[in-house]
Amino acid sequence: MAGAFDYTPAIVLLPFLSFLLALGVGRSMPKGGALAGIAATGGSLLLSVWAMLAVANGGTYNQTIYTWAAGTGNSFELTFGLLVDPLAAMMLVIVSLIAFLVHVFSLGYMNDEGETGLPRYYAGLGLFTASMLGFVVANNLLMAFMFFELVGLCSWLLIGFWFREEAPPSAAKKAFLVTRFGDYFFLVGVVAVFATFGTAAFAGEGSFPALAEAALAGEAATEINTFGFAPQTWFTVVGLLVLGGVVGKSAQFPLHTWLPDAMEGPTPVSALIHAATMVAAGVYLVARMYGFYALSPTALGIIAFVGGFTALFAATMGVVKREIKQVLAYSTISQYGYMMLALGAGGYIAATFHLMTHAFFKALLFLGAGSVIIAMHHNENMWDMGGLKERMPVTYWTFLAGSLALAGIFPFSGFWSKDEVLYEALAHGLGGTPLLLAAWAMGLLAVFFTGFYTFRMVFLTFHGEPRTDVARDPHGVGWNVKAPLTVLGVLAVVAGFVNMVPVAKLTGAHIEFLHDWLAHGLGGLTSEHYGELTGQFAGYETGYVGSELTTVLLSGALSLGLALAGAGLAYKLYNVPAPVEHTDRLGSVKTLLFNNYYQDEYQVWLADTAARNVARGADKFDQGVIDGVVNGISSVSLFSGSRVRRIQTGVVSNYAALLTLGLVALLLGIGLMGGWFL
Amino acid sequence: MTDGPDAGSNLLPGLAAVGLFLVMVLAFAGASFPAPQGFGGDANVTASIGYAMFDIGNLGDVGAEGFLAAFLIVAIVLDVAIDGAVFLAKREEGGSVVTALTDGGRDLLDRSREGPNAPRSERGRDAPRREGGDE
Amino acid sequence: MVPAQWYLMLSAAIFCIGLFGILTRRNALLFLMSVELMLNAANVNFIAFSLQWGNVTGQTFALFTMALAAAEVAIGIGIILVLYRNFRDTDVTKATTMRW
Amino acid sequence: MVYETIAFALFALITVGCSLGVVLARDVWHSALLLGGALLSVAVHYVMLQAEFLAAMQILVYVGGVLILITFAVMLTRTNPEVNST
Repeated sequence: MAGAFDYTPAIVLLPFLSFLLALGVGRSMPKGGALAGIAATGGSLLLSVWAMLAVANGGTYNQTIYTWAAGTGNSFELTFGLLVDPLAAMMLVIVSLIAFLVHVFSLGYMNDEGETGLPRYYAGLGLFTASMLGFVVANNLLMAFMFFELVGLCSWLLIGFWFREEAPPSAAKKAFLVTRFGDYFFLVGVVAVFATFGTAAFAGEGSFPALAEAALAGEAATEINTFGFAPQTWFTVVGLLVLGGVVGKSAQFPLHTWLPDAMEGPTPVSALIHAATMVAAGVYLVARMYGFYALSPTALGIIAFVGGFTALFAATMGVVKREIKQVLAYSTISQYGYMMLALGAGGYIAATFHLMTHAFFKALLFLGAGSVIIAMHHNENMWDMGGLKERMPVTYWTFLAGSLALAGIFPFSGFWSKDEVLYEALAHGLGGTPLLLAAWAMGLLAVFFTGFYTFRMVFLTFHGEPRTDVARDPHGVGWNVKAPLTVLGVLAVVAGFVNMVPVAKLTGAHIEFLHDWLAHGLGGLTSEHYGELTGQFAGYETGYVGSELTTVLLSGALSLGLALAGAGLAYKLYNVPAPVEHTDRLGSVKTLLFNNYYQDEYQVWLADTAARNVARGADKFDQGVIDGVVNGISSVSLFSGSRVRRIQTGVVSNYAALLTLGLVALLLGIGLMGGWFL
Repeated sequence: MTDGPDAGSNLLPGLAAVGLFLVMVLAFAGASFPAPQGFGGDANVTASIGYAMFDIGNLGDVGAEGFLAAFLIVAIVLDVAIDGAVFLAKREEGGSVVTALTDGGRDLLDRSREGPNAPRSERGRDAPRREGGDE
Repeated sequence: MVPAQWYLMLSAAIFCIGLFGILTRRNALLFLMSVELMLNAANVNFIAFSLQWGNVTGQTFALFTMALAAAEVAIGIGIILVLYRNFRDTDVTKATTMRW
Repeated sequence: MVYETIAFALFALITVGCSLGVVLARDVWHSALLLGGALLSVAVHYVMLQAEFLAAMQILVYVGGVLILITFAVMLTRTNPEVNST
């Protein structure tokens, strides 16, 4: 089975090939390059599954493919390489599966709707998929950074797909700039990692998490340069710098503002961004270098707290939104908050688990929303919908499955993963890290809101009476929409069964497959090792309410109860033939929520005042000092030039005279130095 | 043609040459050389070149083979020079190379007889006509 | 034999006279002749030192120089004729179109 | 020895004198003639320096070729002294 890894580069290169094809000859291809994209992502999917099977058989792969800049002597090398371990293999399958389904769905969403610019669209999708897959298999931080940036570029291209309208280009710019703001920190972090460790490899003996661990354990501390800080402090700083990129890409507070705006892009793109590629990249990066973060309790605490806060914060904003995709956008932010919470709370497996289930059900929800939007002739306002249940059953049932998963209702996939996230936070919080308890509380509260807004969305969209003519007679959707929905619907239901911790604890049966999956692989990259690290360096211990079993059950019951309560409230308020807006009851809070806590305004204000003053200072400096120097130099050279050019008479004799004088001076000089005239 | 080293400003640059001469003389006066080695008695360089040219053994008094390379290169350089001279002598205005070489500068003399005050452009215009008419 | 310095001085004198011609005269033909003088000065040096060190390389080089001088004159005359054709004069100060 | 010195001094005088004449003569034609003199006297120096071959070349190439070319050029570019004199 070792052959599987020889084809790993093809996983990345196939979508890239489809990108080139769509870009080059997309115009003359049937369906504007869609078929090439489907074939490429399908091929990637097959190869990924193959690689996953190989990993399941105990194989791993960590190889440098190409060194594109090698220093001399002791300096470091910049390389491209592949790292396929259980985490990467799982992510490969998720990404290529979602990308494949999104390509198929795009046939229905873009091609059937008679869009123009399809080659550009499919080229963007192909490059997006390729860069995300490249990011997943990257074996060093610099390569990861490069693909990270490519992902950002592709999101910019795709969000701004309808660039002739007003909103999409602006949303694309916002997404690009906000994530770029985070990426600056990431870039500085990459440089810091290189400067500190001399390598950016993720795995292996000489990888930077291993070196950092060794340094903290008191071994080999001379090899690394911590710039005079205590190693722990410095590692925290570096980790937080890299975390800047994560916060930007994974839309965590305070850099989440780009994501709701990114809904301006085509819906399949939203699905891709939210489920598998861009936003997942941030969380995946933390999981990838978890061995590094696990060394720093401060960084873990910040991650956990930011995650919990984001989960709650975004969930409250999702409660009042009118557009179906807006609700989904805030739910994405909220769910990624959960993943960050899990990572920060030492729940590496929980985060990975939630990443996986979320990829499935969020892709499902977005594609379902896309299907609804097709049916509604591209009207996204939920208040114009209603009663779509009978008219589009496939969409309804799959969307319902996704919603149940999102809300975390037993036994859908979201329940298992979210429950594990909260359990990890609770257990580690009880074990002596009270900060995690606060994060846990926020996450728990967010469960209620999640249940509420999810079912508000479902009821408003599908239940009740149709509220507009379009909703009464929706546009039909084809197989290319229904097929991906079905696949994802099934996955959203069953994906949680790979890791049913409460059931396992209850029955003693050994069914925690994901635990086993992540527990093997390359040395130093296993979940057990991470568990040791968090215990050793961050002081994470597990505490229980009563016994372990009661804690598990309590946590599960709490989150399920809250989710059900939220869903029930939504049922009561909105599952009526003619629902009305209840937001007015919220009073001034409603305005606050509608305006997203004035995050945009506050950031614009910040950018305005701070950036404007900095810019003014820079302008002054530029005009005064730089231009002054430049003008001064130019006037000096102009003046001297106008003088010196008089030498340039064009008369040969004058040139000869100058030559002669020069020779005399030279001879005199050399002669005096050499003592010829003694 | 009769501008000698006449007045003021024109003579001034000459002082640079005089200065160079003075510097050189100063330098040479301080220099000292051993007695010349010479080529040994009545060695005949010319004869050596002759022998070298026909590759006749060791009859020469001095090694003169270097001259042979010089001859070859000199031949090439002179050839290039004659080509260049012909190229430069060629008239732009349609006349062939042969006329430039065979009219013995008559054309130039004709022009000089017209005097330098006549406008150049006019001359340039009627030069080919005259050439075609006379010959 | 005559000491080498004397030849050096002779050659310096010829060279500087040639240079003087170039610097003070305005006739292009005089330039050519002055250049010939300077080349001869160099040749004198070559040959004087050829004898000084008993080595014919200097003479070989002098031969080169002569050939170069001949070639240079051939080209130079061509240039002067073109100059004369274009400017009606062989005064180098008049041909100032290369200025600025 | 003394003859050699005398000969050197004599011909050096001739060389320098002719050279000065070349650059100082008002008429280019005179300059050309004096250049011939200078070149010939340099040839004599060559003979004294045991470079008979080069002396012959000097006379052949310079006096026979170069000088003739220059004379040609002088004649070709000769303009009316009355018109041109400044």
